[in-house]
Amino acid sequence: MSQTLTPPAPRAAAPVHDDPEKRPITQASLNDDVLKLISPPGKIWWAAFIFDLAVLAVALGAVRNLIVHGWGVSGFFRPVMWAVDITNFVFWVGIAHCGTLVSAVLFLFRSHFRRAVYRVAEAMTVFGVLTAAMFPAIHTGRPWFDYWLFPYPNQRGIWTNVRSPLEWDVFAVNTYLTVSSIFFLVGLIPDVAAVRDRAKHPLMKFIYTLLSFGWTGANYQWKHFYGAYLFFAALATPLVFSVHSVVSWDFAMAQVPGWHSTLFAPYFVAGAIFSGVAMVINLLIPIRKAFKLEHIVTLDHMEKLAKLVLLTSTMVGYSYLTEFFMAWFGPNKAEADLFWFRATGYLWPAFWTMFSCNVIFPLLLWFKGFRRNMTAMFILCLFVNVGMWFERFVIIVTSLNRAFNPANWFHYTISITEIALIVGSFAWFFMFFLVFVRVLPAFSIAEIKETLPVPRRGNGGHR
Amino acid sequence: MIGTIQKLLFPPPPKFYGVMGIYYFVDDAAKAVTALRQAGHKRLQVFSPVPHHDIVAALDEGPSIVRWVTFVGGFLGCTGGFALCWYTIYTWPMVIGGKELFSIPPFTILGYESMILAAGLSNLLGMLALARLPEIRPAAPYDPRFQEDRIGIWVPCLPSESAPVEQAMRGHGAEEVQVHA
Amino acid sequence: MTKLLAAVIVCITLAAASVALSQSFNVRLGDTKGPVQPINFSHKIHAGTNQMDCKYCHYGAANSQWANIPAVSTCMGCHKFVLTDRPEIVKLTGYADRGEQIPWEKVHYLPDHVKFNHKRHVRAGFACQECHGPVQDMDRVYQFSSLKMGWCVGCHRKNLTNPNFPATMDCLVCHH
Amino acid sequence: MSDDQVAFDRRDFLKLVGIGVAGVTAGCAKPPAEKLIPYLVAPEDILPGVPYFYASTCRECPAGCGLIVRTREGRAIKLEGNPAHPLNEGGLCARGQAGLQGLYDPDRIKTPLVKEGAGWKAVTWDEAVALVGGKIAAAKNRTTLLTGLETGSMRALAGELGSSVGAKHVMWEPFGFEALRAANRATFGIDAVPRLDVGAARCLVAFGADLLETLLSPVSQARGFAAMRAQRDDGGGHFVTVEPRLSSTGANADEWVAAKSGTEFAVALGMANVIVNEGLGPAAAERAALKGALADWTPEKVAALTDVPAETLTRLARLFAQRSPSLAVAGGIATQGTNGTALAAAVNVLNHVAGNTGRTVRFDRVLDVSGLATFAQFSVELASMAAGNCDVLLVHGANPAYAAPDWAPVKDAFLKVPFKVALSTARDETTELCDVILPISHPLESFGDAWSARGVYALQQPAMKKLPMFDSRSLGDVLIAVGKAGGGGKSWPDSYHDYLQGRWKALHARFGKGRDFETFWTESLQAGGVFEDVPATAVRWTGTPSFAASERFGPGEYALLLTPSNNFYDGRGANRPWLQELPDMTSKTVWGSWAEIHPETAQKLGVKQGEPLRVETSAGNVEVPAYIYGGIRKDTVAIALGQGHTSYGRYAKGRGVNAVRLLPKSMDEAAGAVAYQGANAKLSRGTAAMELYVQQAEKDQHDRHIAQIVPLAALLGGKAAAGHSGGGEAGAGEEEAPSAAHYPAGEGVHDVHESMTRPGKYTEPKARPEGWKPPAHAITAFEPKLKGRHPGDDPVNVGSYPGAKHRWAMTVDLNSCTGCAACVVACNAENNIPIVGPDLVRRGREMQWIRIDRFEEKVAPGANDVRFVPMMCQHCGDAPCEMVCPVYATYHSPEGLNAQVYNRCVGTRYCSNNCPYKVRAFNWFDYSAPEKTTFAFPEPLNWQLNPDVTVRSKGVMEKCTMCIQRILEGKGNAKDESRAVRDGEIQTACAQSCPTRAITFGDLADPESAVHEKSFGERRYWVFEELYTKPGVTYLQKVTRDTAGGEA
Repeated sequence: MSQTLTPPAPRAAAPVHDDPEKRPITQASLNDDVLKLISPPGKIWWAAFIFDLAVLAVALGAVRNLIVHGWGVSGFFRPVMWAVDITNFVFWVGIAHCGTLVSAVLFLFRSHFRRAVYRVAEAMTVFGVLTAAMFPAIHTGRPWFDYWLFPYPNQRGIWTNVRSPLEWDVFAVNTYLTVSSIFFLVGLIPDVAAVRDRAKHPLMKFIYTLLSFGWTGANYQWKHFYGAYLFFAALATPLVFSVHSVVSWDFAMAQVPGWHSTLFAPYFVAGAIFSGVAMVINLLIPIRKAFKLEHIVTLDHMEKLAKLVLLTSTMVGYSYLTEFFMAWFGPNKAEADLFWFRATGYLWPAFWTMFSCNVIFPLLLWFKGFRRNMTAMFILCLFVNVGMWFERFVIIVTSLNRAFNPANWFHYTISITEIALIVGSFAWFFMFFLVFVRVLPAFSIAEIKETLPVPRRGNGGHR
Repeated sequence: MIGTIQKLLFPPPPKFYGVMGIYYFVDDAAKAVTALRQAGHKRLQVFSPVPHHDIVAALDEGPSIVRWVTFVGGFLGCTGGFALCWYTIYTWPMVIGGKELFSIPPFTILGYESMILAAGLSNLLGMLALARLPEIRPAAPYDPRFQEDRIGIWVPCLPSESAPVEQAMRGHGAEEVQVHA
Repeated sequence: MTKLLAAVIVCITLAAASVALSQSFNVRLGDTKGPVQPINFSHKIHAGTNQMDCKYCHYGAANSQWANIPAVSTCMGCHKFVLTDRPEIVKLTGYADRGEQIPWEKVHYLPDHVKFNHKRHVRAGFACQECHGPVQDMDRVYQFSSLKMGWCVGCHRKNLTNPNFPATMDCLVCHH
Repeated sequence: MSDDQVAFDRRDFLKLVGIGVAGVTAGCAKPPAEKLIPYLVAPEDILPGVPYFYASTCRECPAGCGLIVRTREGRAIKLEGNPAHPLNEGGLCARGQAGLQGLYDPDRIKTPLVKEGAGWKAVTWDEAVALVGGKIAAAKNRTTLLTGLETGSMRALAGELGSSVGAKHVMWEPFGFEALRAANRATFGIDAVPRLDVGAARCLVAFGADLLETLLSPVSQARGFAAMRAQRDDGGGHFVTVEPRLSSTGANADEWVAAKSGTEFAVALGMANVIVNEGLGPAAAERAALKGALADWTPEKVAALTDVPAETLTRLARLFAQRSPSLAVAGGIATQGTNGTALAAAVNVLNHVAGNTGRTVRFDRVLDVSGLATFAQFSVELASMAAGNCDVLLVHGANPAYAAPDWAPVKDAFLKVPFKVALSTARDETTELCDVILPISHPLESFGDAWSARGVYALQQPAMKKLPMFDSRSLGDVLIAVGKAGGGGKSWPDSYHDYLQGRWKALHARFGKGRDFETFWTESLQAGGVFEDVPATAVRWTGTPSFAASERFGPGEYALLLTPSNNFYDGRGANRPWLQELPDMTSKTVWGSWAEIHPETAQKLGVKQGEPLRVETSAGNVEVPAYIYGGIRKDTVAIALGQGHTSYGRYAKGRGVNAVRLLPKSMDEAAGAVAYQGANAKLSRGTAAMELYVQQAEKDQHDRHIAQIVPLAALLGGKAAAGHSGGGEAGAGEEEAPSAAHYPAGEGVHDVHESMTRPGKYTEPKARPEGWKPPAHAITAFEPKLKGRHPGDDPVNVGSYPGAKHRWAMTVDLNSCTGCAACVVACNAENNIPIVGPDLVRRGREMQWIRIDRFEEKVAPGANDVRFVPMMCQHCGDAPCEMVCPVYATYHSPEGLNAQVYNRCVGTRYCSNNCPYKVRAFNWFDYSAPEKTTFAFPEPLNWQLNPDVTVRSKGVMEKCTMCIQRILEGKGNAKDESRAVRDGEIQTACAQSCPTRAITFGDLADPESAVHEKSFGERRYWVFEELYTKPGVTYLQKVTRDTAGGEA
């Protein structure tokens, strides 16, 4: 038989192309491209990281005040007993949702563009939940008793109230944190093996060996890996929807006007995907630019994400309008008053920021040119995230502020502590993310490889 | 310290007896696998950066059974969730908001979340167990190229039998053949 | 090396287990000797040998939510005449003469934020020993029961349907 | 051994253990080994952990109501009204209950002090007494004893002191009823203030009279007011208020006649004129004479003068005459003005021509104010002091340096008198001016008596031993000691207690009824005194004074109105944190002063709510935050008195302004009283940055149907259930269909499901056979109900447990509630509510478990509709707060209570978010940790804490418990006597203190209970019934009278 074709030498230099978007990828060059992220970081990274830690330190100071002096240091009062704390919680849970959605749902739908972006999205999910989970923990009056929220056997013989929406949250969020972390780490196994093989320092090699579970890529490993991966996806998909529905029921189960609505579950899920995808875009654009990965995360991928943003934006907008319609159409005076107050009360800036950022600006995405313009997309998605934070703020604060009894309607003023909490939550999130980008493969080598042409001798070396 | 623990957890690989063939072209590897299996080497192993369909076909194995582990875990989780809800109320029934003591909807939510949690965990454990992860004592000599673009076929055999295997591998376009004897 | 690792793991496990045990079950952490009192008063002699009724000195137990510590005058009621020459009694007389109050050491520690009503339990016919243990055999009194919530609730559960004095499991009764 | 000796031993037992137990219990760490301190001598019949009660007398204002002092472990922990006392009959006002904080005032004087240069030197009592006595001896009849109103033995003792050492006794009160007395002298020839039989009146017209706040005896008048409002026959109990500013008394009126400030008397005269001319009312002998005197006060003339339409006058006059017996009351600030006497006299005329004299205006149990110096007489004294005719001045119970206007020569007098002694409990402004301060025991620590009204011989006994940290002596003992040291050769008794008993020997002779004195004395102590029924002094008309309107004076176009405060009276209550944090019932502000102006005025001045307003008179100016209030005339500005102390302890010092400083020199000459009313003021926008601490900012109820009314016509017409949805059309008299039942489906409200249309429909017990007893374990066995449960399944206890025995419930009668807020202070005292200070209150973080929501449907001249709603935890049958708590910290108790378990609470605050009534309070800071700056109970205020109630720590939610500790106590007592709990045996603190009995507490499961009857009464409703929370608190609609005359 003919031996004409000879395979390329191992570690052959990656092919070059003057258009970064069109740079061809070979199996070997893919490893180089992805793994070059995992290298001693430069000045910019360190600057960003130090700054991030500084901000985080300030926020931790604020948290310390909250615990030592009590929540009085915040701007809360009766009736606004929740404000920034739960706003942050819902916001970050929402952010967290996109990751699993992209990786799990799109995996089930076998949509290929996910392969380029899902690792970043999943990292965002895990870190997002980690951030979100902090707020229910510190928002209580006596955080040192938070463990009472878990049903553990105790000598008192008392348990948690399984009929309370807050208890549902405990279960839902912890399940979500666990499952999404597993999903993330399992997906990493083959890629970490690749990292391991290139690691020089024995400590690094050791750590990566641990993370890769000694993965060799043997056939039986691949078989069960994909067997299990399918089920992770199958489990995570309904979980995504259930978790944010449960979060929305924290509000929908209460009878506060503006919360008490059957619309909330789908409304919140749509909002979560909306903000999550926007955040993914915000994370991907700098990375692909900084590390010259335009050929791996292509404009087409980004455009598909943009379309997802557009879709969910319209769903969220529809929910806003429905809420107002029901308030106007329904018989509930308190609710009607509330929604009038939302749009025209002293908190009107929050409401209109939310509305314009989430409903009006995204309309630009109808234009293809806009969708493929990374700068514009980046700015728009920033706006979307701001808007989505304010959506939760508006839902929580305005509703509580104009509850049933007018006798104690006061004005809410945000406190320094709460601002520190907001900023700190971002610092906390990006602390994880900055580290992640430099120590773990931010793109799935194995899965992208599956999309590459398979070398066959039979057809002249290519498919 | 690190070194000690490393030794503790990952002892040095044992001495292997067998033949390792390295391939670049997938169809070559697939053909080799078929040939070797026909030659009676059922215990061969294939290493690759990504699973290739034709190799999987050549190996001719059934689907993974991890799904059953997952199912059992999920089932237990669901029952456990409902049982927990029922017990907490049974052991100290407190009326809240005039609601039903044993009210199904909240039970469903907790049972559901518990099911997902348990299923996820058992899925993970099942996978690790079946895939023999973490692989502390490697079952074959390993080559970093398997993580890049090369495919490895390992046939464990006595040094006396290695010659025909090596010959078969080269015959199917192996890029390189290592004999461990 | 391996040994060290193993040792560490074992220690951690034991610590966790002990915490879990004290939290999950109704075990009493604390000594069974009881504190040393300023006057070496022996319940064994009074309540045991002499068969005195507890409520003779602690008369508050049956009539108030708190059981009272007997006043010096109560002791002097007898010991003005009885065994006045014993060293401990001399101490007692000293307190009485100086008009001082005896700084007894606290023996029983109830958890915070819980109200316990002696009167209700005594009038329901519970013997002091059921909670305070065999005081009549104690030379120096110590806390017999854990007095933890699980311990209270266990007894209340048993007496839920007590025909004469039904106990309650309403949290408000002790926590208000 | 005499009874009081026993009493004393009882009172000092177990103080230390008491504190040890009652001490703030925060945190959960196991404490280090503690010492237990038993009593040295055990009182045979007294036990720790058991409350004991002592009858005494309240000394917070001249009324002198009867007290029951609740003590635990020898500490007074609560003041309640004495049901046996004829004046207050069990009720007690907010000021009276806060007297406790005068006792536990952390800034009380600790030891006798002598001034040294700028500072003070602590001395022993012996030194101090010797010093004072020597000075008095040297002074030789040039000594003056200045006190507030003293009656009974104390007045007598002062007299004897005067006779022995030549000390002149002067009694002065800032509000000395001068005008009333002068008018009564003129018209009836009697120097007294009448007793107002409000309850008997079928039409009440108040001329500026704050008869529910500070006038005469507010508690008894409030009781009468409730009785009057309960009248049903053809619209009796009509209440009209005539005043330039709608006071919180006037807020309860059906109609507000906004007469110009100072012209109220003309309104009275105009009405009298109409009555006389139209020949209404009984034909009194002196009608002819009166006719002449009233001739030129025709409605038209009056209308021109008073800015009240003539037809209104005529209508009111006819109404007043028809509704006989009616009652016109003069008082409050209106009688403290340049026309004060004129008003009082005019009201006498009005009452007389309407035939009320002797019927509703009675001179039987009148307050004893005789011998009270008018301000004129007081000024004379001051002048003579300033002239150097006084060497020694003893001051007690009077604070002229604060309460007297600047132009009264107080400062000069004090500067001139070489030696001034303050006999005082707290350091107030006057005390600061003195040379020696003698710490006087609080009335709750000392013996005494108060013969405050005719036929009332009330005893005041110490409820506890003197607080150890204050080296104080009772006033009587000090005066006796001083008298001894001052020479004079009189033989004094050893102690004031002996003196008192000596005086009571005389009463023994009269009321002994054969008992020996000890028995008589003991029984009097137990009953709180001796009370006899006294016949009314017959009064005859002695002559009509001539009336002339005196013009307002001074620069400025606004009438200045200084009103006595409902919380602080003349300012003596300002050092009580409970009163400082008690929202004023008109402005709902706390911890400071404010100036009320009309919205249009505010617009003209460009001042917004809370912005500084500069009030300027010829005497001076102050800057206060403006409060925009529709209930005040456009040409009037009102400031409440009582704030702006420059001394008087940490809670009073530097809060708000003392508006007395604004008074230009002017008096009501006829009465010799300060004219608090009559001066003009200039208003302008202020410059100083200041804060208005509002506890309730929104006074419109936005059609939420929280405070509901029902027109009397509807009640009489049998359409009882047709409630009023409020919201503007209030008082207009239209009714919803009865089918809408007691939740009127107003616009924008859920249509109410039939099942909701009767409160307590599901709480109605089934008819039970004779002698039915619930199964013994019913309450306690938490049997899970396995079958689906509809609320209707459970006969007794909505949303609760099978076969529960009780359903504790409450009704609040909005028709009786006058918004006096006595319940709030009672709750503070009973439940250890922390005081959080102005800034937190302004931010909606007050901790009070009960609050009085004030809703203003209509505050404008004419038909008036202001509604007070006491709002506390509603203990819902289906409580929204319960279902959201993740840890069962709040749940439904087997007895229908909505429980809150503090130590289980993690503080998610979800329950408060889901509470429609917003009655849950969160511990934002650590109010219970002594080491924290936010500590709310500085020593010895923590001595007042109720040992039966946990003091909550940081981060937990708390709320009304319906006084669970009292419920348990009551059930315990019932068990001890092996009987069922009697109705009315258990009283919550708020219900007990309510002067008008507007709050009823009881067991809804008992078909005979009062609360059961009221809960199913015709005026019942639930707040936010459409939310289907099925509350345990049922409100009774306020009954409104048709203001077009009330003829039903």
